[in-house]
Order: sequence, then structure tokens, then C-alpha cells
Amino acid sequence: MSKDILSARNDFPILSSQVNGFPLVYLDNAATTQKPQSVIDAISNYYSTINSNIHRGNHTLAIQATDAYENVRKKVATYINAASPDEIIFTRGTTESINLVAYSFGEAFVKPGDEIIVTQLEHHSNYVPWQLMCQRKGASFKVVPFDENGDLDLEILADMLSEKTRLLAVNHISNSLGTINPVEKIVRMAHAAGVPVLVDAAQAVQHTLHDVQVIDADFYVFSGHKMFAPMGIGVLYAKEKWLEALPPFISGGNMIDQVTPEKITFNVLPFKFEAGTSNVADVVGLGAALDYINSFDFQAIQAYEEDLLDFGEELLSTIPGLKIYGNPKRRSAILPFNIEGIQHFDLGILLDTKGIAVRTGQHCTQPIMDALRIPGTVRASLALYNTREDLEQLAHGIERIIRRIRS
Amino acid sequence: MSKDILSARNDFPILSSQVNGFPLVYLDNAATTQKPQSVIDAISNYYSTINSNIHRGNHTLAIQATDAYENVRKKVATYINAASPDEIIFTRGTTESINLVAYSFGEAFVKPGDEIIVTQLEHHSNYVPWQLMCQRKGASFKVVPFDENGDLDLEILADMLSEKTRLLAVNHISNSLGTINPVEKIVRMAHAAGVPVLVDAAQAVQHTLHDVQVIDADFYVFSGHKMFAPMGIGVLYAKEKWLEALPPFISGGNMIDQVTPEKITFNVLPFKFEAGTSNVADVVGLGAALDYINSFDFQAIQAYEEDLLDFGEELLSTIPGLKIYGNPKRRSAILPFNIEGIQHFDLGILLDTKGIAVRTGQHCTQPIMDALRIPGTVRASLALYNTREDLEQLAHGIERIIRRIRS
Amino acid sequence: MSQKPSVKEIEQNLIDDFGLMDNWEEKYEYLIELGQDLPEMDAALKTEDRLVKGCQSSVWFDIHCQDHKVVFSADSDSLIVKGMVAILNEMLNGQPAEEVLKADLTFFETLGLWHHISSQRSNGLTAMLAHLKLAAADCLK
Amino acid sequence: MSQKPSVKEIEQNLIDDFGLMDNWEEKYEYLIELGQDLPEMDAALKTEDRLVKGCQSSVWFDIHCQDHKVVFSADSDSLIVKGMVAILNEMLNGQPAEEVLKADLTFFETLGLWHHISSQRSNGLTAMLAHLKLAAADCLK
Ligand SMILES: Cc1ncc(COP(=O)(O)O)c(C=O)c1O
Ligand SMILES: Cc1ncc(COP(=O)(O)O)c(C=O)c1O
Repeated sequence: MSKDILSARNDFPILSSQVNGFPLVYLDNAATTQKPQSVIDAISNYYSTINSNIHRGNHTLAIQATDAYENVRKKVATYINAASPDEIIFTRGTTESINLVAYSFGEAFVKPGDEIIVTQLEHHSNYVPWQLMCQRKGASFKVVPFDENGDLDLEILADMLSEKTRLLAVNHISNSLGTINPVEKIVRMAHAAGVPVLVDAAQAVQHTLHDVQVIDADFYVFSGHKMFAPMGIGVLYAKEKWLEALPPFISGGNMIDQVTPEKITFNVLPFKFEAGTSNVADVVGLGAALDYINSFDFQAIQAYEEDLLDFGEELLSTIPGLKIYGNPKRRSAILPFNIEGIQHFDLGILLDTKGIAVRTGQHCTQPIMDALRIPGTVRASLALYNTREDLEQLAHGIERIIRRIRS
Repeated sequence: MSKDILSARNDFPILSSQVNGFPLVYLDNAATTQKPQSVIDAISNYYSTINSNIHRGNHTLAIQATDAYENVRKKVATYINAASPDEIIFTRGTTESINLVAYSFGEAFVKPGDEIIVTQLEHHSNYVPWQLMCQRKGASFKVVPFDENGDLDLEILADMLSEKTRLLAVNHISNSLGTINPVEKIVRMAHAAGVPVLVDAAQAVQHTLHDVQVIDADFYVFSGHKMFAPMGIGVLYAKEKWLEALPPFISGGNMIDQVTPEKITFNVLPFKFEAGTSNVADVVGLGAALDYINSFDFQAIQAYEEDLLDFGEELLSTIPGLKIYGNPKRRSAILPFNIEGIQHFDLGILLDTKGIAVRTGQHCTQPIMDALRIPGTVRASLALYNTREDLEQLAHGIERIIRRIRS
Repeated sequence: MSQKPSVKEIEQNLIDDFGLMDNWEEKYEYLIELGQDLPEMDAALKTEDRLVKGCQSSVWFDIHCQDHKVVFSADSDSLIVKGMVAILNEMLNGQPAEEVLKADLTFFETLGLWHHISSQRSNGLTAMLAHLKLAAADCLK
Repeated sequence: MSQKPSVKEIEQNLIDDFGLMDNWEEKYEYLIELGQDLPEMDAALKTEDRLVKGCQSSVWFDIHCQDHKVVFSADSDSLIVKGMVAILNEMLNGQPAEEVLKADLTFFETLGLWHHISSQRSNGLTAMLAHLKLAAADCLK
């Protein structure tokens, strides 16, 4: 039996805390999610019972820690339906995963005159690494714009894709507008042009379809901390052929087969890409987070969150002077808005005085703000433990602030 | 009042556990140390009370988490006596810190024909990144050998240093032989030749002098997990002038000032080098680990560990057929050995049947094993919670195994 | 006496005023009121070169030196930052350059109000004060 | 009958034998004894090309095909790995190629003994068995 989503709240100790004298209303989930007790306990238990450095040890702790770590690799592979656990590389997070690909792919496959395509909807972490790689390699950096609804302009993408294109990097869900991009279609378009695709799933893997074989992504990246797992851990999935073809990024212990002053040979997959001591504790925490998500029916999570988003969108729309940004075909878990005459920054601080946590600013998406010609937004973002009451608190808080300031 | 070192054992929950039916004797500290309850609690408390993404938020959790994170930066700066907290960059660990420097320094300062010097005593993580950088940049890779005692040959180093040398990378303490290298002297030699030095302090920062201004290191790197802190967090210290001069390594969120398709400007120090969501929880854990170390008198720790090492060295020396590797002028916390006729691998497994955890193999130092012409060693490595009884257990275990196998 | 009260006196008054508020909300509302009472800045002065870097919101400062005193007008598009500007205005506008050079942020910490802004090491408040001190130093040359 | 017992029979005997041991130490000691009883491998056969990759210790395998049976001699510089080799020898040496192809590692897991080696996905045991299966497959061609 799957767990009831309305019970989720109780699993997160921080959600019952008080902030500035009010019960915490946490609506900053796109920045990072809170952690259920089971994840917190998994880390504590790990350190209290089996902590060890892994892969090279033959004492019991080392073996138990290695097993625990490798089991999570399998769990991740199952969660995103990778063809093999060897396609799962543990990184520090989405940003490092993207940098790994930008660097290694760039070294192996990008020459002067080539082109890399990203979109105007990207987080800086899926924008700047490609831009810098293009600078290094003498390649051109192309940006697919979004339209007035916040949807990507796929006709422009179609025109951009050419035999010069080496790679397309696109997010599945925009952290700033909440747009759910049609990644399956985008991948098909790119593949038809012979172009591999990196899908930034930082905002998607916990909210929507995350089957890498259905999406047919060549590279698929996400962060644990946005899906109830600890900070400090993330994933790079890549099709095995790419992992075989790419040179390593970070080098050092564990990724080496043989090394002499003259010559180096690398370890097999996935170890070739996991240099240095692995973050076993946080990987174990990631495993607990996947168990937690799997304790629910994923479709029920999706339905619940969609309902919550609709509710929130309607509720906010009734507030005079409040403008919600974007009107994409499909939106996920994110409500970006501003109030006439009140800076996003002020609104964030004033909501915080009532214990309501939202994020304000550019959300690491300056290209989006530039396109919208605004300095920033207030962003309320949802997770499965949020409720209609949270959104009502938000709406009341905003209304109260408007009343006070306009008075 | 400083804490009594002999009480340390009680602070580490794992140390009172049983392994294979025997009380754990943990002698694999050079691989990773165990964690005191205070560090484990710091992580749990963080996630239960203030977890948030940092630096860009203006709600209370974000502010508390930011403060907690930045306070640890100050604590680290104080611990290693950096001139400013801006010189402290949080990374995933020693390996990433070294890769960052190898990459960024290489991009900025290394041309074909230049030379990089490392030593034969290095861990792969302070060897391979330089070797690969030299391959990329067309530079030569030079290796300072060690002598029959396991001490670096400083005359050869003196000869190698030239106007072609761009950087010298050397560890303070060898993880494989335990040699304490005279880094102050080495840095003076290098600086006299105008060569900056990276000091790999992964095995030093918790055992010996760790004052970066006394050492005068240009770059100084270490891992939290080897100093009672969580996995997944490490430090790059660099003199501010270098951090200003180097281009960023990982790029993405938080390290950007402004970005348009045509142009990027970077954030101020230290943020320029900290792209992506920071691992706040493990940084907070690192802070708790520093507090833990600081609760002792550091000189007392050093004296205690030196005494323990002497005791262990003597004890093992009495075992017939046991050979300890290296006889350096100064040794720290590490006892590498082999038993005639018994493979290191076998000895490790057999000791484990008695709950004794040692590491066996090459210890990510193939160049050392090649120089010694052995496939590997058994390595017992100490931390402040180890006792004479631990070493007696080790000696008894070895003697028993020898008796059984030879019988 | 037409002389402005000393920085310390103004500080104490503000601490007393803010001490009357029960909670954060009221403190911020009071701060915003202070900002709303701030004399308008000439729109023509809101130029790129008068923008203070390092703030999450736009803040413009126009600073002059008169008889070794620091005189300025300022504005922000954030109501809260404008409130902070108003406090800086009340405390430091027209004060002798020496006084401005001595000003520090412990007062803001005492108010507590600033934890939203002051936790960032390179924050708007630091940046604004730095601007004023730069001008004060020039003033003494 | 001169026929070798089936792999399953040998497996069961070994499981019974190891079941008699109380603890890991005894199990490993017994394993080492098995290894010490293994027929010597001709030193001339211990060449680079007979080394099995993926082991923490050196393991040499010399494998032949005789009448569709897999016949081998092997050795290791590790006493424990040599014990494993001895078990492979007892179970699979001289068995029909089909049997060798069917052999799996669940038996080793049952013994429990192998947790030190089997937790590594690319470990010596897997590598040794893969070698034998490759030869067995050749044998059937
Ligand atoms: C001397 C030395 N350098 C570098 C490293 C690599 O550290 P990490 O694996 O934590 O990145 C280690 C430890 O494994 C070490 O002992
Ligand atoms: C869409 C998207 N991509 C990338 C990132 C970067 O993830 P991280 O900071 O965990 O590396 C984020 C989150 O900040 C994001 O929302």
C-alpha cells in the first residue's frame, strides 16, 4: 500500500518548527527541499554503524559501506530506469554533473566553428558551463528563446539544429517559470539532427516523468537536495556509449587503473568518473530519499501537486496587482509573481516576518529576467508536503502586506 | 580546560560497536576517520531546524543557514590561520581541491615547455591531475624521488626547480609511508626559485602543524572526512592573489555576477569558486569537527599520537617476519608493513575476522609501490581515539595468524 | 542650538523607537514608514554611476562635501532598503566627516532588524556605508 | 563410477563442510588449508598472459579443453584467493563445458565467506569464473 500524501508533512521534523513566532510555511522547495526523518536517520545510522572509505578496503566496515553505496547506485538506476547501474555517476549535484559533461564532452568532441545550443529558460548552471566551454573551444553558443507564455520556441530550435550542432542542453522544468518543456519531443528533434541532448532534471526528477529511456536523454542530471535527499550529492546519468567515449573530468584516487610517470590507464565505469573519496553518507541518504518517494504512488504525487498548483494559481490571481509570470502549456510546482509597487525583495522579507519562506530575486536565471525585463520575482515553489493551507497563508500574508503598505 | 585525550573514544558511537563478533579495532584512519556524536548531531540538527539553500535567500532559514555556513568558513580560516576567510573555498574534498587548482592554474599559467613538479610520495590525487594537466598543456611532468628511508631527495628537488617550473605539488604527510615532509623548507626552496607550492595536507591538518602562514603555502588542501568531519566536504585554501588571478573551475549558479549570451562576469571571492548549491549540512558538520578538535590541546594530541606511533612501531618490530616500510626522519600516525609469506590482502581479511580494520593494497600510491617493488602493504593508521590496546590487539592478531598459517 | 544631535544620540533614539515594536512585522512596517518620509531624491540624479553595487535592490547615492560635513540624498526601489537609507540619512546626513568615518554597523545589529541583510558579507548596508565613508575621507583631504 | 560428482553435489558437500565452522576465522583457515592442498601449478605457466585481471592479488589460470570438458590449473599469491581457486578446482575442473557455463556465484554467497571479495562488482571471483566460462564456450565451438 502506498502512503497517503497528506501524511507526508509529519515525516519532516523542520515543518513543525516555528519561524519568527509563526509556524513555518515552507514554499522554497525549488531551491532545496526539506528532509524526512528517515533520511536524517539514514545519515546518522551510517556514521554510527558502518562508516568507512569504500571500494579499496577489505575489512567489514569497508565492505558494508561499499555495499550500501553500490545499492543506492542500483536504486537510482531503477528510479530513472537506466539500462545499467554503470550509467549512474555520483557527483556533488546538478552543477557538477553539467560541468563534467561540458568539460569532458568539450575536450572530446568540440572544435572551433561547432555550435552548442542551450535555451533562454536555463538555470545559470546549465548555461554558463556551456558558454565557457564554447569560449575555450572556439565554438558558438546559441540560445533558443521562449515565447510570451514562457514556452520554448521549438521552430527556432528546429532552425538552429544543424550539422554544426554538437550538443543541446535543456531543462525539463524551468526553476524560474515552472515551464514543463516537452523534452521527449525536443530529444526526438535533436536526435533526428544527430545531436545528443543533456536534460537538466533538477526540477523534474521529483515532480514528473523521470524515465531516461522514454525521454531518451543522452545525459540526464539532477541534485539530491531538491528531492528530499541530503545536500552534497547528485547524479549524472549518461548512456554507456558516452561514458565510454568521454575522457574523465576529476582525476585522482579510485579512477585510476595503472599509473606511471609516463602513462595512465583509467578504471572501468562508473569509477572512471568518481575520483576521490566518495560521499558515502549522502549517497546512503539519497537512497533513503528514494525509498521515501517510492513509499508513495508517484502518479498520486503528481496529481496532488498539480491540484495544489492550480489551487495556488487561482488563489493568487484574485489578489489585485499581483502578476503571475508565464502561462506555459504545462507548469510544475512553481509560482513566480510580483506585486505592483512592492519589490520582490521587500515582499520576501515581509512574508518571512510571518514565517512564510519564499525565494526572491533572479533565481539564477538572469537570461529569463532580462527577457521579461524585470529585476526579479517572488517565487513560491511546492513539494509533496505542502498543503492548501500553506497557499492560503501565503495569499493572506500578501494581502495583509499590500493593505499595510498601501494604507 | 582541554579535554582528556583518553576520553575521546567515548565520543565516537561506532567505536563501541562489534564487528564479526569482536569489539571494533579501527586502524584505517588514513582512509577516513570516524565521527564523534557531536558531528553526527550537528548534521541532524541542521536538517531538523535550519536547512535551506543559502546566499540568495532572504527568509529566516536561508539566513540562518548562510550564517552557519559562513561561520564555519571563519572557523576554518582560524584553524589554518588564513589571512582572511575569503581565502577558504569549500570543495568536495582534497581531490576536487587539487583538480580545481590543476585546472585553473593550468589554464591561466601553463604553456608548452613549462614544467610541473610533484613527488614520488604523492597520493594519486596529487599526481594524476598534474600529469593530465601537463598532457593538456604540453608541459613536462617531473617527479622528485624518495630515498631508501622514505624521505624526499631534496637535492634532486633543488636541481629540478628552474625558471621553467610553474608549480610544485607536494604532500605534507604521505598517506602510504607516513613520512612528514619538511614542507616549510620545501616551500622556501621553491619560493626562492619563484615557484608557487600546493601542499596536500589531507594527512597533516589533523595530526601536525597546520598554519598556512608559517608553511607559507600558496595552495593548501584537505578533506573533512579525514579529520572527524562528514564525507563530501573539503577545503581549498589559496592566497588571495592566486584566487584573484585564477579563472573559475566549476561554473553555474552563485559564482556569477552578470551573465548575458555575450558576456559573463564572476562573483567576488570566495563565491567565484563555489558554483552550485553549497553542501551546507556537511560544512556545518565540519564546523562541529573543528570544535571537537579544538576541545583538546592540539600539542597534547600530537604528543599522544607520537607516543602511540612509537609504541606501535616497537611492538610490530618484535614480530618475526614483519617488515615496516620506510624509516623517515619524522613519521606520522601511519604504519605500513608486510609479513613474509602472507599477502597483505590475506592479512587484511584475516585481521578483519577478529574485528581489526586495517587497509591493504596500494593506498592510491602506485608510484610508491613501484619504487619499493612491492604489490602493496598492510597499513595501520591512527587517530586520536586509538589506544595502546588497539595496537596490542593488532599485534596479537598478526601473531595468531602467522602461527596458524605457518603451522 | 541648530547643531544636529550626535550620531550616538540619534542611534539611541532609534534603538528606543524600534524597541517599542513587538515583532518583526511591526519593525519592518515602521522602517518602511521612515522610508516613505524620506525627502524625494531628484530623479535626474538616479544615474548608473550613482548606483551602489552589491545590493539586491537598486540604491542610488548622491554625496557631497560641505564644510567638512557629508551631505547626501539617496533613494531605493525597495521600500525596506529605502527605510535603511532613511536611517542613514537621519544619522549621518550633515554630520562632520570624522563622525561618518567612525560610524559602524553594530547599531544595526543591535536593532536586530537587519539580520535579513546583514548576514550577507557583501551586503547593501555595508556597501552603502562604504560609499559614505569614501566620500567622508575625500571630504577630509 | 569414475565420473566426477556433479557440480551441485560438490557444492552441497562444501556448504556442509563450511557449515561446521563456527566463525569467520575458522572458515578462512579452512579455505586456506584447501588452497594449501591445491596441486602445484607449473611455475613456467605463471606468465603475464595467464594473469586474471580485476583481482587485488595475482591469479594465474591455464585452461584447456579436453573432450568437451574444461581442464585447468591455477595458482595465486594470496592464500585466500588460492583457497577460492581450490574450490573452483574441486567444483569445475574436469566438468563438462555445459556445466561450467551454468555455474554461478550464488553458492559463494551461500557460504557467506566471500563477502570480502564479492561485494566489489568487478572482483576477482567474477573475473575467474568469467575466464572459465570463456574457455568453456570455446570448448563447445
Ligand atoms: C595524502 C592524500 N592526498 C589526497 C587524498 C585524497 O583525498 P580525498 O579522497 O578525500 O579527496 C588522500 C586520501 O585519500 C590522501 O591521503
Ligand atoms: C533547473 C536547475 N538546474 C540546475 C540547478 C543547480 O543545481 P545545484 O545547485 O544543486 O547544483 C538548479 C537548482 O538550483 C535548477 O533548478
